[in-house]
Amino acid sequence: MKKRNNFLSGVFISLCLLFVYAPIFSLVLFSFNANRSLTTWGGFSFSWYGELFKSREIMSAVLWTFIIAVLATIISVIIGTFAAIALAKNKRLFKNIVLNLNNIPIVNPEIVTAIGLLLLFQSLRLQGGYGTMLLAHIAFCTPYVIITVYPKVKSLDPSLIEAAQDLGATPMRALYYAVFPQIKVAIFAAAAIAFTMSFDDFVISYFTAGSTGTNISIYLYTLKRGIPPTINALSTIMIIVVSIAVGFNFILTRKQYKKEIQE
Amino acid sequence: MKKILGFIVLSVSLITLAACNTNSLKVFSYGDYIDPQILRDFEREFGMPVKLIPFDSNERALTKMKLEKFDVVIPSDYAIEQLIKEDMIQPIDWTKITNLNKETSFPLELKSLLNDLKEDENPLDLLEYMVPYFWGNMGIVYNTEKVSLADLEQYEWDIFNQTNLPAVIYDSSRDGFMMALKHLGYSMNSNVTTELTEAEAYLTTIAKKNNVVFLTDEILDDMLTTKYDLVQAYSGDAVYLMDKNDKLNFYVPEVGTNVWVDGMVIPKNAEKVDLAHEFINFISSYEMALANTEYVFYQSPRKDVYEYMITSDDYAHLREAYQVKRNLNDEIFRYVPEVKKIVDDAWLKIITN
Amino acid sequence: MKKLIELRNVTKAFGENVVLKGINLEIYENEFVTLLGPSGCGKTTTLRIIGGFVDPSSGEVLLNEKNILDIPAHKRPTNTVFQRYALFPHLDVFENVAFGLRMHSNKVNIQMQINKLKEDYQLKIEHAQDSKTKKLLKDELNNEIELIKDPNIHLKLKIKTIKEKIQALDKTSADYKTLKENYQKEIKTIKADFETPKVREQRLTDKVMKYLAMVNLQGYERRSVHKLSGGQQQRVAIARALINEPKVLLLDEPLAALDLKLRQEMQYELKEIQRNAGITFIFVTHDQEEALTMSDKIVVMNDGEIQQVGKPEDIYNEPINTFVAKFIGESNIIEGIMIDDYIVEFDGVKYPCVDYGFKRNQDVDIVLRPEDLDIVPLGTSPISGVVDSVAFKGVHYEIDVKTKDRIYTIHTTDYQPEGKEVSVSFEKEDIHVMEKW
Amino acid sequence: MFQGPLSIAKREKRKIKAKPYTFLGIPYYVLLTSLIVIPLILIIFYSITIQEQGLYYKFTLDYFTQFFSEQEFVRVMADSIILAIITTLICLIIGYPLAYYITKRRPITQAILILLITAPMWINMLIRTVAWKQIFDMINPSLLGSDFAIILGMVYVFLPFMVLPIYTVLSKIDPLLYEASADLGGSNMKTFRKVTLPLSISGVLSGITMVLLPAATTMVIPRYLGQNRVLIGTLIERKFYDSGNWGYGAAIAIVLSLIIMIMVFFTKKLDRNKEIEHDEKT
Repeated sequence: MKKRNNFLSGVFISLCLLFVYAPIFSLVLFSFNANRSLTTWGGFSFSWYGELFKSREIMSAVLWTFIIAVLATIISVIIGTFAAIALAKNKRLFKNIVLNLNNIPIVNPEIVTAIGLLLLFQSLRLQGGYGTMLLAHIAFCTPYVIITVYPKVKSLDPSLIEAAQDLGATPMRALYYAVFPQIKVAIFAAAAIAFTMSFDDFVISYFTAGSTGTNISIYLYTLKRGIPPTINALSTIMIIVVSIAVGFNFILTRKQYKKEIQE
Repeated sequence: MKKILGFIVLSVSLITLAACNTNSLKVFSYGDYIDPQILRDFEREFGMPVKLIPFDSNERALTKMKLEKFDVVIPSDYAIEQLIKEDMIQPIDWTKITNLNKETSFPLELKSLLNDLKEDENPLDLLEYMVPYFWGNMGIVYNTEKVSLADLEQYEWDIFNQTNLPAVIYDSSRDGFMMALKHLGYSMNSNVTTELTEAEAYLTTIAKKNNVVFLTDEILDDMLTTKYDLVQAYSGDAVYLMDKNDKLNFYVPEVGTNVWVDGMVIPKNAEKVDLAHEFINFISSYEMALANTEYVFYQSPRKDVYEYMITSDDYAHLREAYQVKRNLNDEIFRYVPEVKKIVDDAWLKIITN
Repeated sequence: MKKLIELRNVTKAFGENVVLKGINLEIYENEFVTLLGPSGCGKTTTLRIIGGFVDPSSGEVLLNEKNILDIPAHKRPTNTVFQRYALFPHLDVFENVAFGLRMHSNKVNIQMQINKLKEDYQLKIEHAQDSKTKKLLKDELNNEIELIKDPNIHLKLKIKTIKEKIQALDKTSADYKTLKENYQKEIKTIKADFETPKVREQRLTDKVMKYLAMVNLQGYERRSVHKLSGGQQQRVAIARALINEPKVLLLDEPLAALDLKLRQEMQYELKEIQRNAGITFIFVTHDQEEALTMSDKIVVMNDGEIQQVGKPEDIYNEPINTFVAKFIGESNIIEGIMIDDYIVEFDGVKYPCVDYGFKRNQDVDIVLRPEDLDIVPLGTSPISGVVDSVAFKGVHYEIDVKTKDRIYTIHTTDYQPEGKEVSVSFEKEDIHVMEKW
Repeated sequence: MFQGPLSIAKREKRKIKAKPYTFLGIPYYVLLTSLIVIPLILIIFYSITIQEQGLYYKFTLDYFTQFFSEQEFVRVMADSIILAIITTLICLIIGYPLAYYITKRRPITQAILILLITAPMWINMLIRTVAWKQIFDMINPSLLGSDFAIILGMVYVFLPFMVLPIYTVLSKIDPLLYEASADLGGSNMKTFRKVTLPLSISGVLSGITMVLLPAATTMVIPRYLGQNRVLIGTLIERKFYDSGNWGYGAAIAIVLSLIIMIMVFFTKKLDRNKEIEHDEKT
């Protein structure tokens, strides 16, 4: 009985994975297509990869997407983590107000956040560009950092900070040596969420980047002649990078798992 | 900790640097509307990087021009008219455009169009403010295997209403209403409410048909596989598609259509006015104009290039689309703000039907 | 004994909630002081004010006659054992204990040490009589600072002189080579004494091991702290707090989470540790037995006020009011009237007593400790009643005797059956008279 | 009264000396005010005012009345929300069993599977959508533009948002609970209904929110898989950029936001009810 269940659930999981990976497989396949078509096979070729690296627009869009994502992640993680620590020590009323406001961008459709920021930047006469785009990304990433890190901070024993200070650590060093190691996992999770959201964002970037800011999403959305196979090549490279990261992560997880079993 | 901080400081300063980097010629144009090689050549010759910033519609370009500074902008005729009216662009110094002669360099059809405009009851001298970049008209790209020329000649624009074949109407309020107004026998610059209402009703009936969708640039991809049999399209797009798919041909309805010209203009707040003129002059030379036309597929305003394109055997299969015939009722779009708002609102309702 | 800490009129309010209503307290060197009281009495707040975790609303806290309120927690010479130990879960036993040392051995702290040294010397220099000693002190200070900045400075100087000697050697002399080799050997031995990170780490390890041994935790250094039992965690917390060699160790109900047997063992051990370490312990508890067993001095607190300060025996035997009497041990508390010096009346009977100094006919409370009462045959004493309940408590029986006026609780080793009619007797020294509270 | 757990609980609430840390929140409070609260106020402001001569603004509800009188737009709003609800339900139907079956695997397999399911999120959303367009082009181009294509695309893109929170909650359920339930004679089905489902409801609800929200407002998927179909996100965008009618765009955004918030509020309420029930049981 149990075996059959296991088999059936295996089939289900496999089908889901097939659903998830079929389009990705097609993306990869057609990145090696010799002709421009994304639907008919014209022979094997690496030519789109050459094109990709020659295209200044795509490379700059990729680079900027990456820079913005990295910066937005770092800044929002720092701001959010510090805020989570401060919030845990604040009065309940204040805390509740802040946490509710923090939820606005989370329960609001992205497009509403986007036009809100657009209106803000325009009324401040801020010229749209990578600066406004970065601000916008920080604005929508930080709330996610807070909701990821805050519960962890709240669950900490408040006397840990006191203990560290008591043993001679300055308040900042107490944070660094006694608190951060314990919320590290939550901080990494928050960073991963922030990075993914920023890296993948379209709507908010589209509205706030002005006409000088371009990331991958905006580049693709405003492409005139459909999506060229260079994008498939780009995706393939991204998939390879992600796979390496995932593989690395997997090895780490396995090591940790083995260690836990041994203990 | 320190490393991270250092990285942040570095990146932030990088960003501000990039944001403040004004030392480039900023060209604002439709996406994919310039041969990038020309920009590289210009950079090499003048030692100044060119930053190409794409827009996806004239309306958006105008909104953004109010917020940001560009050196050269390439909008369409009616948008240029608006820019002139709103005092946002400066006159062209033709003495610096040595590669073109205002009087003799343009093909007859384009010249007459611009002259008509000058002599209109609401006169407009576009050449004072812009240097033509590309021009063309709007027509119907059709699948020669499914649609006969006879049908097109019989129904003209109404073919979209008559047929049940998969069809595409260009998703732009202006071009949609142009088609309707021309079919109904009115001016496409009409500001008569009854005429506009009639056009809206006509378009709504078409929009309710299941075979009609509203697209813009997607057709450039979709029509490679002849996904639709009838497509309302600009001549340049038609050239591109006919070049890639030999099932296709181009027909310009004789009841009249939109003849358009896109031009290079220099905003009043441009920072590099001289270099902007140099750029315009550079791109207007015979070699560059030819290269650009061959890359973008739109028709050049240079008489010599234009004639080469419609006589060369290499492009014989594209002649229908390359040749900009002028029919009696052809018009150029004018800037009529009060109509634009009505038409825009109506258009959103039509396409969401 | 020297006075170490003094609290002067310390008050604390959290919003509207007044927690401390003016605490005055003196604590001496090497004292084991217990703050005893029910929860919410302000004892923990008092401790946290001393530790620097809470600022008082008003009042002063003096350490060696100097106000320390402006000194943040991490610079105070106090260390704390927290109620639930607050061990760092991400560090093992060794690193937990080493935490304080590591915090004190780094650049920031070097600067702090220098500043402190400067302050100390500033005072000495100001007090110095003549300019000669002043100069001497200044040189001394500079030397000390150099030493803190570079602990190897003296050794380096030595090497320098040896090198100079090598330079000065006559290269043509016959024994040049052997002499040079000898000098180089000397340099090597000196270098071996250099304080390198490795040496420092070794010193740190030795010290940690010493303190782990002190709390009987040898062999546990690489254990993760959540794999320890409650008692072991407790010891880690103590070792961790002691390793910084504080002047005062603050203990916030450290035994509350342990089971009875372990608690009793730890009481004994704590007292041992305090004696060996020779430092002041301030111990917070609500458990009167703990307080009585361990303390040199008990401070009984209630409702933000100190009720009584004294040796355990005094507090037990001479409670100053009914609160203390009730809180410390079990008692029979009876309302009475002080007729005159040495005569007290309750339940309509006058008894001789040892108390005096009250007003005539003043209303008072009388405490009779259960172990001071005896059950005697019926009629041999003025108080008679019926045995109401009997409970065996191990060493003694707890017997309630119901008289017409009240129920007396009596601890006695003699068994009495329920329902038996008996009398209750006591000596005049057993009557403790207190002002009404 | 003098001892026991009460005193410990009380002590936890005591205020600790917090001053050195509270200032850490300042950058965030600045961010919260300037980049979250003020933009929201601006949207509201734009939606209820009309500019008259220079800097003079007049209060108006015209944008709202106009929106509700234009049935085409109301229908676009309704369509968007219905499509989003269908997408959410399908995501739930696929995502719940998927998350549940994953938790039944060995921990290491669980980690791999979750990684596999979330990894595509790192590939640009537009690219993933375009990949589906390519597949439709290959298999049956006539499906493009249909509700089916749009829903499929949305399910594809947003499925991980459903799986992740459910998985997180399910994986935290103490296996002892399953054993206890089996011990008490609960069948598999009964255990699932009485133990797993109630405990996982919070994950389900956050999954629903995380799918519903982006699905209702996506601009990308209807563009590529819906043949430029105008759904509510695109409508707002067009009102902003093509018509330059910011007030109208802001008004639509507010209506949309309110509808979504009401939906989220009710799902949250469902959650709270469940929690109370749960608390009472334990």
